[in-house]
Amino acid sequence: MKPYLVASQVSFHRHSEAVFQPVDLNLLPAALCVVTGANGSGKTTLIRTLAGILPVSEGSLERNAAMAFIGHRPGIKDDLTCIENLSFMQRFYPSHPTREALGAHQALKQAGLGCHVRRLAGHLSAGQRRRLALARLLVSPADVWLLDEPYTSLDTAACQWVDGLLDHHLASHGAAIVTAHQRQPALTHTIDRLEVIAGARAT
Amino acid sequence: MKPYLVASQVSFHRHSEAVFQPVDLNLLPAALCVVTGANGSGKTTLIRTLAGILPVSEGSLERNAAMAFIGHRPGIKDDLTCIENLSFMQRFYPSHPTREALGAHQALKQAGLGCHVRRLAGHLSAGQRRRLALARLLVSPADVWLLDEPYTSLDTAACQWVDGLLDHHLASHGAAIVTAHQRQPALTHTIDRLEVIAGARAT
Amino acid sequence: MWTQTKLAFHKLGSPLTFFRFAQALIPWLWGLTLVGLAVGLYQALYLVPPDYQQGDSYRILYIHVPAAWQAMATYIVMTILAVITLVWRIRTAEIMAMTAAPIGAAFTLICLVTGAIWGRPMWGTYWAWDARLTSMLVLLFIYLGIMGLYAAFDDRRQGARVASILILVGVVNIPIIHFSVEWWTTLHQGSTINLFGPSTMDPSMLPPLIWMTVAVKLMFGALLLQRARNELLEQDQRKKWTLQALRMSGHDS
Amino acid sequence: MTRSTAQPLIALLLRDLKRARRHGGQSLLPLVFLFSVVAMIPLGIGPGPNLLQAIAPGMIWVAALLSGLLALDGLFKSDFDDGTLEQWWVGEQPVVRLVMVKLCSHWLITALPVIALTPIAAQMLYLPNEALGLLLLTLLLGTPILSLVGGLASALTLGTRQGGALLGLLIFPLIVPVLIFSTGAVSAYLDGLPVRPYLLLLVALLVLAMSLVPLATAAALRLNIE
Amino acid sequence: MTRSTAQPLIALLLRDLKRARRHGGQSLLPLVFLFSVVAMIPLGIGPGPNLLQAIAPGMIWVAALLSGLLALDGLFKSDFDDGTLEQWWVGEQPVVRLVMVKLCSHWLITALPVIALTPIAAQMLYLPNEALGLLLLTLLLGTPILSLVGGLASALTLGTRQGGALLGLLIFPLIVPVLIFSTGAVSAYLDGLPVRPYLLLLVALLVLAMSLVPLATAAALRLNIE
Ligand code: HEM
Ligand SMILES: Nc1ncnc2c1ncn2[C@@H]1O[C@H](COP(=O)(O)OP(=O)(O)OP(=O)(O)O)[C@@H](O)[C@H]1O
Ligand SMILES: Nc1ncnc2c1ncn2[C@@H]1O[C@H](COP(=O)(O)OP(=O)(O)OP(=O)(O)O)[C@@H](O)[C@H]1O
Ligand SMILES: [Mg+2]
Ligand SMILES: [Mg+2]
Repeated sequence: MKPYLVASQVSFHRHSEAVFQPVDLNLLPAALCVVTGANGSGKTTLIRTLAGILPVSEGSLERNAAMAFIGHRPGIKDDLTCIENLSFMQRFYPSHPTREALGAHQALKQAGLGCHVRRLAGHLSAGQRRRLALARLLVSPADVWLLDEPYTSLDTAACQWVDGLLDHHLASHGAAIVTAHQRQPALTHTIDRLEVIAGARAT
Repeated sequence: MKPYLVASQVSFHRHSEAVFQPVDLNLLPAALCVVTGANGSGKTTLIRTLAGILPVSEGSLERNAAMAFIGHRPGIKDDLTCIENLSFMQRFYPSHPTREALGAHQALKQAGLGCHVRRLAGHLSAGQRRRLALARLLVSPADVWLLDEPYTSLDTAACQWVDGLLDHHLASHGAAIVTAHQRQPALTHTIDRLEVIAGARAT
Repeated sequence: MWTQTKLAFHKLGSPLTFFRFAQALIPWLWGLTLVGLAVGLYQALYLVPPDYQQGDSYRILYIHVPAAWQAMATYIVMTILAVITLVWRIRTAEIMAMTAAPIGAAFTLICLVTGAIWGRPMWGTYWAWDARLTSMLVLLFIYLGIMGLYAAFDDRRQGARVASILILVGVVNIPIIHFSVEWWTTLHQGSTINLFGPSTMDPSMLPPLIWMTVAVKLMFGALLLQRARNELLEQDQRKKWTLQALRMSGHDS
Repeated sequence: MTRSTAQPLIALLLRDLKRARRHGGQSLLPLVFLFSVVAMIPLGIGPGPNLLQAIAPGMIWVAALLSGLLALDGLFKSDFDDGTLEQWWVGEQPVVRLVMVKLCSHWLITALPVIALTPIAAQMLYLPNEALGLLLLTLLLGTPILSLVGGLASALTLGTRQGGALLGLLIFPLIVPVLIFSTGAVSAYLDGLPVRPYLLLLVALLVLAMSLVPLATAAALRLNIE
Repeated sequence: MTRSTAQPLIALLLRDLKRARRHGGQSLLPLVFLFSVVAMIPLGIGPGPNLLQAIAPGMIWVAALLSGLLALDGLFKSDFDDGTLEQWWVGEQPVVRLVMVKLCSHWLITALPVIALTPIAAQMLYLPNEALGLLLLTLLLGTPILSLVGGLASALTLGTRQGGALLGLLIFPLIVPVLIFSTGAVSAYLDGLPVRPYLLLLVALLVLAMSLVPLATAAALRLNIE
């Protein structure tokens, strides 16, 4: 099996110093990699580098799959309703042709926002916002999910929903890289771990 | 001992319907009340009502103490540095005269941001932002802390720091109301619990 | 005494009482309005002699002036309702204040249009930045602003309260409209009509004006109650009292 | 007001000024506008001093207006979005005072630069010196009204999504008179007519706005954060 | 471009237009400005048709400029703040295309309304019909340049870096020539002078801007995202 993502000694430099220490990673289909590390160690920076948002400063990165990245700020417009936001995401983010995609309404229902369809996203609670952001994974599926703290603000039910999504994704040969602080993914699949260590300067 | 906060059958209405079911609460000095409930059940709304930001629609609320409220959006300006943000908070938020207050630099050091003092807040990592927001409790202390999901994005060390803060606050006759989903406060003091249930309409 | 008034207030404020009250009053108001308009228009168009200077064109006064007065009176009514809204939070007052705005805007527009039409023969221009004309135009924009603001909120009650603040601020414009002709003597003429004392106007020209003014007031009352009633029914479609009210007035369903 | 109650107000003012200086653009843009207009108009209509004189007050006023409007968007919005605004009701500080500080900083950031550069622009447009004094007076009286009215409008529309459109609808009726009376005063002066009525009017509007608007703005903010 | 690659672009365009319609004000404000100027100028300087004619192109151009500038702030900023912008580099869509869509929507939102109402304003200012055609032509050629240059400026000023504001300022002088050539063309026409040189210049500027600016903007965005 060809890996979706191969990183060797990847690092990103800011102000000419490495933000995190060089990382090696080989992401195969059906693999889940959980990235851990202290606050400010560079998890978000790493995941953004892997996503292609930040340039690789050293090392080499090879990306062979369609990716979906959901960060701390997931691009939800407060002045659009839930369904408007999700339909936009559905059309804007490329949907992998061989994976099954849900309609926007169905995805909202799955995310537990069935009765908030026409509510402005700016009026959602913190957890509801995150659910909306994650619902994007259902409407425009990708091979590799890069999720930066997906469990933030979610209640128990929603955390289990995310676990289920991940399980299903891995079962259908998807792969994922997830950062997490407190709640860790609880899956039936095995999980790899990657510890990020801050670069030289940051302490 | 006079309670800091007495709420009886308090509720808040939006679109003429109660967001959460009426709440009774009697917050004594040295008490910690943890508010739980599903996403969208109204925890944030309740805590904002108790803080005086939202008007009480029904029931009565009596507040006898200086309060500090730290919500999902803690009022950090991205275009100011950490120290500028914190010094502003120090001067803007009233500091209770009988409680000991730290200087801004010291507070930043305690929050683990000692080497980011002059970094723009917009360049902080998610956990660092939350630490900065919480550092406000050190520079302008209040009797009652209202903390909406303080553990969000924090790593283990920072979570323990928050636990320590809470413990110390309670020991000096402060009180706190805290919402939490995944990580719960782990204190030496006893903890009250309050379950928020969504109002009639919301499901 | 105070608590009693407050109680009476809240009683009238309850949707069902208001509905009954409106239902009973509306037909009477419309009936009287029609009578007043008929008499007033007949007198204005046939009985009153032409002006020695302006000929027949001055007859537009009988629409212009009542409309102008009503545009301002509507605003004052709204101001009172806005105070009630903000202080006592009575829902029917909120709804009445908000439904009055389009009516006031309509009267303002009528005043502006008739004034402009009249201005052409009198002043040789449709429009000038005279103090009264400007302040009247401002009134129209304030009405539109109130309507727009109310409509911009998803929560009707929140919208009504925010718009009430605008109503209270905008009320300073009313004395400006009224006294502008005294403060700055420019194009528009000053007060010629004094209902409680000697007017500088020919006495024979006065009665139709009184008829028209009263009729317009009644029309406003009818329109306001009707619109408020409809709005209340629409907002409360699913409430218990709505069914009760509709059954009472013979709309079984 | 004791030192301890004034401190938060001063902190707020200084913070807003610091952020404005850091962004710069907001107060620079209107100045650029002013000078490009000043430079262009003679090209468009020929450099007749009389004509330029007649246009000068209008142009300078439009620049002031523009400056005020450009900054209005962020007046309460940024504090609202990041949660600073809701803190206003947690503390004991009367909100009206905080509103006044905000309006004050808005005026300092937007109106002051335009006023400061008006003498130069006036020179370039051949405005006589006495008329310049009058123009400055109208600016000093009128621009605070702009800030007050603008602040109220942006507070009223804070929680709505139609923000901008409504803002225009609410602001223009209240501001157009200020513009008309201010530029009217200068034209009247140039035509040798009395200017007192205009100035009295501006003073009256300013006093009215100062006494009413902060209260209304505070109430509007409160209702909008619900 | 196949259907599947065009879809995200269309989605982006439609979303921006929907949000603009919802906010409204940004395109309404300049129109209100245009018409209040059109209504006020005759008051200020007397209703002589010749004079009004001379001012008309300048006023309409200032309204267009204003409209463009007012909306510039939110062009990339809102997408940057909420994380939509960084997604541009995750997908396979070339960023230059997305930039062009953004600029396109900026032009549609800000310039189109002004252009659409220009005939009415021109009528009110006694501009002869043939000159109106020319004015519209300069607007059609010139306003895209405004959008392009403005977009570059806002991309450069995106980050919180302090140099940004300065760079933005350096860009604005680029806009002044557009204004001068456009209004110059109409004045030349009214004076019976040849207009071709002006138009050719505008075309040259447009072509230059179209070919260079989107690339530069994309590069600037990339740098600011880091
Ligand atoms: C668009 C133009 C006009 C507007 C906006 C306008 C507005 C008003 C308003 C608001 C009032 C009521 C004032 C008050 O009672 O406080 C009024 C009254 C009146 N208007 Fe006009 N008007 C206009 C044109 C004219 C013209 C052209 C004439 C005729 C020369 C005229 C004659 C009158 C008269 C006779 C009154 C009654 C004055 C009194 O006794 O109070 N108006 N107008
Ligand atoms: N401004 C608003 N307008 C309309 N509805 C709102 C608004 N703010 C919140 N809500 C709704 O009120 C309900 C309660 O929201 P609240 O933020 O209090 O939930 P919460 O318990 O804090 O949830 P979470 O655990 O996700 O933070 C939610 O259903 C939310 O969608
Ligand atoms: N734009 C920026 N400019 C300068 N420094 C930055 C910028 N963004 C992040 N940093 C710094 O880089 C380091 C790594 O940040 P990053 O967001 O990757 O941390 P993280 O591991 O995701 O932390 P957290 O657990 O708090 O989310 C931090 O010290 C942060 O302050
Ligand atoms: Mg992070
Ligand atoms: Mg919450």
